[in-house]
Amino acid sequence: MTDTQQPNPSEMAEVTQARPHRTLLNDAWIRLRRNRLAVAGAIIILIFALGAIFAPLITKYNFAKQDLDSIFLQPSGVHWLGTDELGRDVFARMLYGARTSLAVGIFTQLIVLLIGLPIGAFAGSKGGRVDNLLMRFVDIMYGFPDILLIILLSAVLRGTVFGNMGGGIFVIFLAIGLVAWVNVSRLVRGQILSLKQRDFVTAARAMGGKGTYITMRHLLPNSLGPIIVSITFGVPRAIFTEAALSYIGIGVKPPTPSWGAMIHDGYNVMFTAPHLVIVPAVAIALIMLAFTFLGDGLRDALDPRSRR
Amino acid sequence: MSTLLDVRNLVTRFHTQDGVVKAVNGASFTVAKGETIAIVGESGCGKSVTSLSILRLIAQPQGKIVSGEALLDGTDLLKLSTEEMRKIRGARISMIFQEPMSSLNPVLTIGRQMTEQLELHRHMGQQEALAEAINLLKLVGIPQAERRVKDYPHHFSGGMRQRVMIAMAISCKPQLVIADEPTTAVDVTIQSQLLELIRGITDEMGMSLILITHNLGVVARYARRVYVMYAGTVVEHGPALSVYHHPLHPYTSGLLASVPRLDEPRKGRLAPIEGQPPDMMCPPVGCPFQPRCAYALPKCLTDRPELQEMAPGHFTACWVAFSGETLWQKT
Amino acid sequence: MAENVVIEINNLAKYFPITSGLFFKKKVAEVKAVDGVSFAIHRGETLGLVGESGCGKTTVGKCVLQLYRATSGEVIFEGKNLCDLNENQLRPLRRKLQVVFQDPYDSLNPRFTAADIIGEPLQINSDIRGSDFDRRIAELLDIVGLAPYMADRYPHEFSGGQRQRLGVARALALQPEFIVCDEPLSALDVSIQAQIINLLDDLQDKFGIAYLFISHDLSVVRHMSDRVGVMYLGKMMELSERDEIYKSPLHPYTQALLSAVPIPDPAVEEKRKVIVLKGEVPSPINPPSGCVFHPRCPKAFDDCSKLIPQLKDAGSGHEVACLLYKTSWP
Amino acid sequence: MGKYVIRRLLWMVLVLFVVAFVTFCLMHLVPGGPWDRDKALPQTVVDNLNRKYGLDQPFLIQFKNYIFNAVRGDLGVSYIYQDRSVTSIIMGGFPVSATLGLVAFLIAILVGVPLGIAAAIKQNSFVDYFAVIFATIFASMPNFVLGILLMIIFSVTLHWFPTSGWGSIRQIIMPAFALAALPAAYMARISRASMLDVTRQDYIRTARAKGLTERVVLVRHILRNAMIPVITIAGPELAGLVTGSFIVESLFSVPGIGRLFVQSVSQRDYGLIMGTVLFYAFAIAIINLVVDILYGMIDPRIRYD
Repeated sequence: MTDTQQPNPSEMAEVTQARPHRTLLNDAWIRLRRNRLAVAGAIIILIFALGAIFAPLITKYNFAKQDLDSIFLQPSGVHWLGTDELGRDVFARMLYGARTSLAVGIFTQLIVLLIGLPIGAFAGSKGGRVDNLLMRFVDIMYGFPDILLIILLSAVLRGTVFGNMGGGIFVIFLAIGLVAWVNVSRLVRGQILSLKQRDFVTAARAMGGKGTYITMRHLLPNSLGPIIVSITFGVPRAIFTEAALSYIGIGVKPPTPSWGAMIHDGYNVMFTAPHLVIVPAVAIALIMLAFTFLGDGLRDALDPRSRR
Repeated sequence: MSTLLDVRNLVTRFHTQDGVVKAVNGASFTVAKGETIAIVGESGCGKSVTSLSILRLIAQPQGKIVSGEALLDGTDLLKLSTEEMRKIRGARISMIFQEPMSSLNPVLTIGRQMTEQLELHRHMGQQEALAEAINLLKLVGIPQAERRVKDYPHHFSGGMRQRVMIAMAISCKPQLVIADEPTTAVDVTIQSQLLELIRGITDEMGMSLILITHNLGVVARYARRVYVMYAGTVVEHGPALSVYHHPLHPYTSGLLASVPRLDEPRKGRLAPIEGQPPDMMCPPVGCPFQPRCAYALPKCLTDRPELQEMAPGHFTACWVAFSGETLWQKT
Repeated sequence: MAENVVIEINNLAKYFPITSGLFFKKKVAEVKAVDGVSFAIHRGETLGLVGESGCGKTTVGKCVLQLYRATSGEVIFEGKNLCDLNENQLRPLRRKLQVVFQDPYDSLNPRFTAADIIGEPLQINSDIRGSDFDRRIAELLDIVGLAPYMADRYPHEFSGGQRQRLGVARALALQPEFIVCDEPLSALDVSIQAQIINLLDDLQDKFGIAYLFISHDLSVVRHMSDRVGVMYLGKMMELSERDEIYKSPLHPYTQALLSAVPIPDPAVEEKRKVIVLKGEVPSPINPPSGCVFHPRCPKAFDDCSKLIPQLKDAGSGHEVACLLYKTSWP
Repeated sequence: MGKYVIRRLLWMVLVLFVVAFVTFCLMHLVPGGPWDRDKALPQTVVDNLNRKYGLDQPFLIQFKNYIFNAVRGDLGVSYIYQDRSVTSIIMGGFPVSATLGLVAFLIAILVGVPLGIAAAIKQNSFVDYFAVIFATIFASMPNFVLGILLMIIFSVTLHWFPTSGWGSIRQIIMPAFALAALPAAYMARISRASMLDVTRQDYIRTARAKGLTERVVLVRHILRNAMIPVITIAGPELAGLVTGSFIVESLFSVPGIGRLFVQSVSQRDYGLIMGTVLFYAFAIAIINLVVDILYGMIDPRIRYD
């Protein structure tokens, strides 16, 4: 009996019977596509994104062009969503506002990744005193009332070179990003600390893998799932924060269109022209809902617990 | 000896995302009053699901008992109302689970977890129940029981928690104790302590015991009769001595041959059972063991064998054995 | 005999600090996981290390491989004390020292294919690439009894036994001289265990690899090992040739362990008398004085709580650390 | 336990000190000064004002003076609301913010937790679907957007509640609900998930194997364990509600601290900014400490050392 040298027939049969050959990400993708809410969320996001990108092709109106002869118009064939107190087309403002919101959502998360990922990965993989120090720093960051810190930071940044870039939108990216990275770095660190205990990482060390190799090949790829989910949930939070800042008048500078600013402007005429606040309010709620659906779907799809 | 529990053709299934897991496919066994039987098999053979099905404790809503009977003193447990079934759990049949670390409620004291059952089934008052709980803890060998009754589970070691589980299981003097892999999670010296304790108490109190395990040695030491399960069914059962010395099923014989034994001269090579246990979402047709069986006949691939008595009290479900051939037996 | 030694462990100790503190951790106590363990392993030999959980056998394995840096003691390999080397100096030696883990689910990166897993040691330690690489993967798969077409499958597509074969193939990739097998069977079913045991046996015969075989299962250790060490609470209690230790165990702990293992034969069990040890393994943070086993020992006498027995040859190479034997007296 | 609280308090002091320092630095980096008006003040006036408030001194001295005074409960003066002390301004607004936050917190708990529990008990029923939809929609609805929608429905259209102001129950309902919706959704989600998780635990199977009635299993065994994660998140949620209501406050013209802060930032009122941030940081730290202690009471596995 030397059949350990040869794969025996029943073993082969067992593998051939097994489910079709897929990677984990493949599997997650299939589960995501089966999740109807996640797909709906993705479609809503896609529609908003297309609208934002191709806004000049979709509407002939300029978001900033005032027309004092036609203020407070109700929605009609000419102005699909009516006009505001300065006669600006609400539909155009909503489309261009989507640019601001989506840009804030995406760029803040880029900054969050850029800062949070390396710091979390560094703390987690180095461990020891570096990690301890960094985590104490994170604890202090959590001690701040975060929205107040964002407001303060944006006030500071307004005085720097970023102040006038893109109508003040860079200030918003930075202010939110500089506060929100803490969550991601803590998440990454936690992931890496628990992955470091896994035997496959020990095996890589036992065969002489260097620290950076292990981090890049084993630790980071396996923490990808939770990071993607966290980033997806971070987008609506950033959109919300931007809208809130613009709503209280310290967000992007006029005339850059922002849904928050639209609500701010419409607030005073709410009794006479409620559509001026309803349109941006619904838009914000819709895009946030879409990202939440997508985030939920991603989490279910990537969660290793749902597999066996 | 009269029969206490008679399980017939039990079928239990689990509906999961990926498909239906046919965990138990027509398992039958009996336990006499005061008797200890063992159910032995590898992971996924359905031995734990069988025991949980008897108490109707399988996970809802995925798990479903499809058919079968479980007669306790002639009453079919599977047909009782939920309320009637509840009165049997803990009072007439109790269970000891595998994982001592997770089987006790972390936020209640040991005392509370013991007294709730005494108050319910033995109608004791709070003080009386607490005193009884302390007695029981002493009985299972927990030092300083008066003090420890106020402790929480996380203050106890794995072995000690398992003693608490044993104390809880016997507290209402049930007719039957089911021990589901009670020592798999503990070390070998603790294993002997616990098994000796379980045997001592059940013997003394005249309780029946079902010992569920994958450890062939434990079965040999503690059970008089043994049921071997594979792929959700009993493939062989009989008196332990007969089953171990003259296995009538190639799976039993394969299992026995694949473990090294301390009392025999060291073998050059072990004789493993080749292949893998079946995927219970699509178990093989015919005899469930046929894909791994070295002796399979053409008939084994198509027809499922039923248990037949081949020697006094010794049953097997194997077409090869039915034909009178047991090539796997050592002379 | 001495020139045949592959790896030698002298007086190895590993203490884990227990830290406490809200902001900055300070050491409040120590877990003496391994406390003064010595042994040597010869070419092509298997040394079995048995003991209950918490006895330090896994820590010994990790210290030998320098996955934990020992608190004190030596690990001599190719004339060098590995404990003195830094990570860069160790790297060229690591290829000759490999490991197979307990949990075949945990020890394979779920995002790697079988080829990635088996090929990882080659990627890190060699220049083998391209078609040579593919050929080597196919060869390794064949050695451990898997089919070449499985190379691009992911771990979740394999069964437990097959995954453990992948783990073995990975350990073999660099043709090591020495493999630490850390409970390689305990996560597997009985019928699958025998497959892996035979595989490990065959590989030793074929490639002359030395194993440090760590397990809690005394029957399996007997089957696998040439020599056996018994550990308890960080200490080596007994160390001898396999047949010697199983036929005539000297240490009361070894005797109790052997008696606790039930034998799969009702006829044998009927006649056997079981030594049931009292109590449980004490905490390694605050181990008992004298002989660490004395509180549970059925044969303990007064001096056992005062004197620390030494692991010494009690005759014909059978080493034991117990005051019942004159040689162990300090 | 006592040692634990003391150490936590020491840590809190350190955090507050760092928060104060960082805020102080940031504040001084904000371009412009407190005396910027539409019409510029004469330089001599500015110098006098600076001297009066100690703004002519070196940065670190200013910070030191501020800390010394803050320890004694004096957070300095507001530069805008001339000569009113920051402490008195905050103490004037805090009861309003705290009341609003607490009412919202109670609504969130009383709506969210029972909904989550009911959904878990009747998994896959109508209640469950309703709870999941509720949780998803309100978890992604910004509070000021919800506030606006509430206003349009209940004030503009139905005229049930006033749009703004403070003092009567009718005035607290809309802002409280606008604030409570998101935490309620979150609580519902967490309690549902936690209930389902606990239900699957081995010790619940043990409880059932003992023959306990479903009601006892639920109340004694499941609920207590399931509430542990809910309490963990309740602390930060409460802190967030008591301190983070400024947008809703300004939307409904509620005279709380939040609204003051918005004004102080745009007018670079250093004293008020510092005071508000420090006060909020202090409130967050205290709430978290209390919750951590409560947490230890419910879960015997937590040890303070």
